[in-house]
Amino acid sequence: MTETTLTNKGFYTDSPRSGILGWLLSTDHKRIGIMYLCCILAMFIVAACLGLLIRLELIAPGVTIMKAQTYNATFTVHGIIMIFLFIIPSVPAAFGNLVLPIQLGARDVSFPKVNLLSWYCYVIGAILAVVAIFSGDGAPDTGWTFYVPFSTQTHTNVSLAALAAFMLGMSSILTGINFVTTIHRLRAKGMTWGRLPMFVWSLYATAWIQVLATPMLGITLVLVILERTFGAGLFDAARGGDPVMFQHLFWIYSHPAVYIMILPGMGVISEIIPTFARKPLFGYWAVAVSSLTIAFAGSLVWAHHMYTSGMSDFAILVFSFLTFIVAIPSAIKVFNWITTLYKGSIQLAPPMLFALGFIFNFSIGGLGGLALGAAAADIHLHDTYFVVGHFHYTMFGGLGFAFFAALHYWLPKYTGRMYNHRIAVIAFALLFVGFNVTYMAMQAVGIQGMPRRYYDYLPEFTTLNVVATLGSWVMAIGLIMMFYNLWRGVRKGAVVGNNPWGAATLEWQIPSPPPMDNFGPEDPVVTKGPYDFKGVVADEY
Amino acid sequence: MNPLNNPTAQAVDNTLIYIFGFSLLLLLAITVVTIYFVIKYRRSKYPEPTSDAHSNWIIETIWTIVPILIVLTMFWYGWSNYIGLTSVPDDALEINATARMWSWQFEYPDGRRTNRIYVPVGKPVKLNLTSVDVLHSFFAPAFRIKKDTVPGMTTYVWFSAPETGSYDVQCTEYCGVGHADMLTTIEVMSEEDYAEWLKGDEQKTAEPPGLIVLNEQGCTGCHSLDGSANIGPSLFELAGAKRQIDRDGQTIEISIDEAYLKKAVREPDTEIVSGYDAMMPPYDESIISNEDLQSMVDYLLGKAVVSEPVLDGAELIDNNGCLGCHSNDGSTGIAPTFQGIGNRDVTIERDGREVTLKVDADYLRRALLEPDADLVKGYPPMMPASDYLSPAEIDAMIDYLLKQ
Amino acid sequence: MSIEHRDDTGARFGMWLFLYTEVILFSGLFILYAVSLARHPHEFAEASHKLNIYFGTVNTLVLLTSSLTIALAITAIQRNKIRQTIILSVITIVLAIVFLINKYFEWSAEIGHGIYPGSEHLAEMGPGITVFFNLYYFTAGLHGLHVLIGSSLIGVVAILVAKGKVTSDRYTLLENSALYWHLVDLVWIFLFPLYYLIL
Amino acid sequence: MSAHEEHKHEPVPYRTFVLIWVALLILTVVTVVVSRIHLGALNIWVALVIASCKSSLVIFIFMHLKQESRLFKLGLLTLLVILAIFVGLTFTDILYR
Ligand code: HEA
Ligand code: HEA
Ligand code: CUA
Ligand SMILES: [Cu+2]
Repeated sequence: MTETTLTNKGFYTDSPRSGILGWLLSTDHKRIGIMYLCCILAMFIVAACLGLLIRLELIAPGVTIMKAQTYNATFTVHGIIMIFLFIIPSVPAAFGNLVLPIQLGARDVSFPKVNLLSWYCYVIGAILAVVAIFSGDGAPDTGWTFYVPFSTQTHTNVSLAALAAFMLGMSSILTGINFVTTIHRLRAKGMTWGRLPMFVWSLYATAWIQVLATPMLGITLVLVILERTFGAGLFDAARGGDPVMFQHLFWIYSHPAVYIMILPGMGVISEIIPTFARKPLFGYWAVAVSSLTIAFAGSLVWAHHMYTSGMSDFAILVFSFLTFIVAIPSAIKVFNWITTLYKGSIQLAPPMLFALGFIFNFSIGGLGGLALGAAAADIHLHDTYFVVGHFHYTMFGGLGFAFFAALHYWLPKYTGRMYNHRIAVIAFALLFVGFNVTYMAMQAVGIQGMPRRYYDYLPEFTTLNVVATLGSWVMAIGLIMMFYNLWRGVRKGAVVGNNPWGAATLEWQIPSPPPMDNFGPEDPVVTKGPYDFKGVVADEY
Repeated sequence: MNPLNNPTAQAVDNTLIYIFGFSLLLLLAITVVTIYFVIKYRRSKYPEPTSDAHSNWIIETIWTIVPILIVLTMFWYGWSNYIGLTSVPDDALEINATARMWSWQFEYPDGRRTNRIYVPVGKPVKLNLTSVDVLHSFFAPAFRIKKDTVPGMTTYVWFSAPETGSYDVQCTEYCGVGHADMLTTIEVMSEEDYAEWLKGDEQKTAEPPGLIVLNEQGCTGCHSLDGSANIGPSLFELAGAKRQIDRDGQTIEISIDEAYLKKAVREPDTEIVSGYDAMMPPYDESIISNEDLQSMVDYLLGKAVVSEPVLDGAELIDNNGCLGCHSNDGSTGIAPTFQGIGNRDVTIERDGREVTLKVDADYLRRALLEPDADLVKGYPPMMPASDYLSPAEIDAMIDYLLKQ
Repeated sequence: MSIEHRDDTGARFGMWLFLYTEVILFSGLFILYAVSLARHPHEFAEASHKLNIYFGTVNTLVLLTSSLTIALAITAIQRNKIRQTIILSVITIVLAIVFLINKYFEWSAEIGHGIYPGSEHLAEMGPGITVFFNLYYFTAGLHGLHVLIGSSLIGVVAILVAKGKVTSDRYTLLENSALYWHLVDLVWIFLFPLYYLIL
Repeated sequence: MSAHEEHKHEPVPYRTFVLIWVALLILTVVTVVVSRIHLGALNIWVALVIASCKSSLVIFIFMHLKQESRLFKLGLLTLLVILAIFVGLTFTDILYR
């Protein structure tokens, strides 16, 4: 630690066990959070580079840098890592663990040991995933959706990958159980439901989905493994099974999963916007309830991924209808965020920039979702690059940006140091521009009819693919810049006080980085709402 | 997506335009308002917020109701147009499409198999889709139609092309290595060309009278002419063939001759080929005249001057989608190339050990019928067995390949 | 020094949440069952006749009784009757073992008849029946696994009770393993009629 | 909201448990008997109804749900609703295909 030295090192130093074991065996939510954060970032970088490779292959028709089989493995691994190892645990497991208990005024989650266990499940899952790539007869090549009958026939290492996803689901479930219980049982005195920060609300909704949806993925993957080992034929038409049933079971989890991905992001945004507008979140209850509605309605729409699968037209009618209903709560959130800005005192600090970027990208992604939700439109768009564009807009432009916003917002709290704002802004600009170029081009080429999961494409799609690839490079530069800047900030940024942003939730009233027991000897007592900024001043840094 | 004036494309485009239009408006509104607020209420101008309004039930209900209305219109528009994609005109020409790794096969009402779709202009076409292995999906962007092909299930799409031309078809359900190469086209022809094309193959098979009788009488409904099994015994290469038959109680072996055949037609139940049930109706003169019977028998015994339907190996290989994996030009992609296969040695893996042998007819036959038995070294076992082909067709293919 | 903080209700609630996940896990198989039943009702009826109803019924009674004993064990520990608690838990475990032995005989009988996932005899019996038996084996197998886990859990807790680690005012562990055991029972309550009894 | 206002349940008397157990046994016998009478499609529904009765006995008495706070009961309700949705919506496909 050079120049301005940090006097208190909070939970980094005062731990019962010192050294590496002090981390690996720690049941402290902050340390577990940090461990999650490191793994998740590593995973993101790996998968992101795979994304770059995908784009490189697609810079021109025909085989450019890899053959078909390699390409299939690449996007499969890219998808599996991004979904199960990056985006699903990203905000809940990393920032949820870091922030949630403190925001509640608790000293830890309800089941600290279970919390550690869930981290180990994550690590085991990650290891299995990596092993699956480099062992057996080749990396899985099923796409992250594991559709049967292909997944039961291919000779690649699908079973192991499925097992990995199973462990990761386990980890996600344990986190969910922990959060629901914590939010119900460990709120500090005076922390009424009406005073919960919106981040907590969104994690609460998320946790319920994690508990009630994830096991379905578990059993589905187990069935795939059994199919491959016994050839039971539960999904094999020739033996009285039904391939479409697999898709039902898979999406029963995987659609709600997309809300596991986005809800925590929305929570982050709902924290950042009020802070940097110094104004209470507009329509607190509307936003809180809309999180719960999304969580619930999200479990009603899974088959909108199956319009062309050969399922009944009646089902298409029902699911298309429900799909549009689920858009409403998201719309409400967007409107409330924007109104919060009205007559505020807005500071465009890096976290705020990412938050605004989130709103823009997520709106595009979500509105694209509406096109996909409409029966007729989806017939054309299904499994084209429009879908790829849609989910990158929602997952990367949505949750990804929210995750970066959270990094810029909370890292100073948990490291006690501030990164360089100018570089952060430039990085954001590059990332934002590059992002939109890349995925706008993908959506466009999708509308033209380019199917996804193609290593080779018809010549008429070339231009837009080149654009997308160039965009991904801009994005890459932006990202590298951002990571570099954050890293430098963590190492030797200016030391910050308790509350650099002038935020009103509990975590900003304790030292940064927080001490091991969060609040010192006696438990905190909450007397005001989470966005009541009267008398809150930002400390200089 | 070049806007086409064909019914299915219009149905989809209407929906797309409506939803994208609305989305664009909403997005613009949101973005503009946000930017306006961010600039107007920047902290340098307003160090403190000038209002702490934190809820207002009226506007909140408004912007709950409005989106509901908007999305409901979108939903209805999407659904009502979807109906158009499912309701096939009655006069539609029906073609059966079979997807397999990694090629398409289309079967016409007259039983002709092709690997492209040839249709007359302006005529509604209904494709009945199915798959023999994994999921595939039939996607014709120009017509905005897409439907998965599911093993053990028949799905369908329909379209109608107002202009002649060639339109791309892509596979949009991930199905393995060949997924991106599983392309074909819809060839829309003018009425005349289509009529020509239909005749096209008939000239090839100048049908001998005997065969015509067989077809007229519907014999071929139960008896195949190419050796493939069916309800009744096949009529493939009967001349002098030996058969086990049940004659009054005991099974005896006879060699097929004219007398036997005639008896089998006039009074089938007296001599039944072992293993088959007595179910064939007797055909007397009133149904099949003696001349016809004679020509039929001649044909079956190969006496008639038969211009056998020439089976073109090259065409078979093309139509059965072999080229989805095997190349003709020496490039090895998913599978070994056909170039020079006729005279080259292959190293194969037979139960673990590596064997090198010369390519010959029975090697090729094995490769076609039980591909996984002898795998060419370095290639994954993924080729489907071609046992759905008749022996005649297999022979034709092998001959062709050996000539390479 | 992460603050261990005692909250029995919380612990129980967490356990219930975990049970929910277990229910969903099994529900996947039950959904498949429902769908397949809708598609081949006759084959299913035929196949279920091949299952031995006596094994099924006996096992049902065994599990119900074990549920009773473990429930009684809770009352016992609440009343601070340590010996009774241990005895009751042990009985529960014994019953669990009886259940598994039963299953063993039942399955070996069926496997003897060449009925097991992936067997060609099963394949010959035609689509619907294959599905029925595969589902039956997977569901019952998963359930058997839970019986194993549950009983060993109870075993551990029983030991803790003996050691005085689990006492009349700190018995959440026992309560939670009991809850888990009841779940095992619940699953069987549905599994039994659906697989053994449908005509 | 901390451990101190932790209220212990009254121990449930042995008698209650035994009675419930008897009830469960009887219900089991009933299902078996009923299933031997041919009711066609009705059989499955009868079986399910009885099974539901049995499980609610187990849940409310054996598992002490009766004594737990409202939160627990709401949780269970949520679970059941979700399950109903999963099954119900799946059948919008299966039944109309
Ligand atoms: C974070 C993840 C995430 C999120 C939040 C969403 C959100 C939505 N998604 Fe998306 N989706 C995915 C991730 C996500 N999706 C993934 C990964 C896939 C592909 C999986 C695969 O096949 O590999 C997918 C695929 C997918 C499909 C299937 C496409 C296909 O394969 O054919 C559909 C179809 O209905 C769909 C719909 C929607 C809808 C309606 C929403 C809605 O929730 C969106 C709601 C948001 C808004 C509506 C915008 C914000 C509101 C406003 C701007 C105000 C104005 C709005 C109104 C007036 C309505 N998504
Ligand atoms: C959160 C989820 C997420 C994210 C962030 C991304 C990020 C990216 N993805 Fe995505 N992608 C998926 C989830 C995601 N993806 C999923 C689920 C699929 C479906 C898979 C399937 O079909 O089964 C998919 C599929 C997919 C496809 C379609 C493949 C196909 O169907 O044929 C493509 C094609 O362009 C693509 C590209 C990219 C690109 C270019 C990025 C880029 O945005 C990545 C940006 C990052 C970089 C450009 C690298 C920056 C460099 C670093 C961060 C290193 C820094 C180093 C130090 C700090 C030392 N992805
Ligand atoms: Cu066939 Cu993709
Ligand atoms: Cu979805």
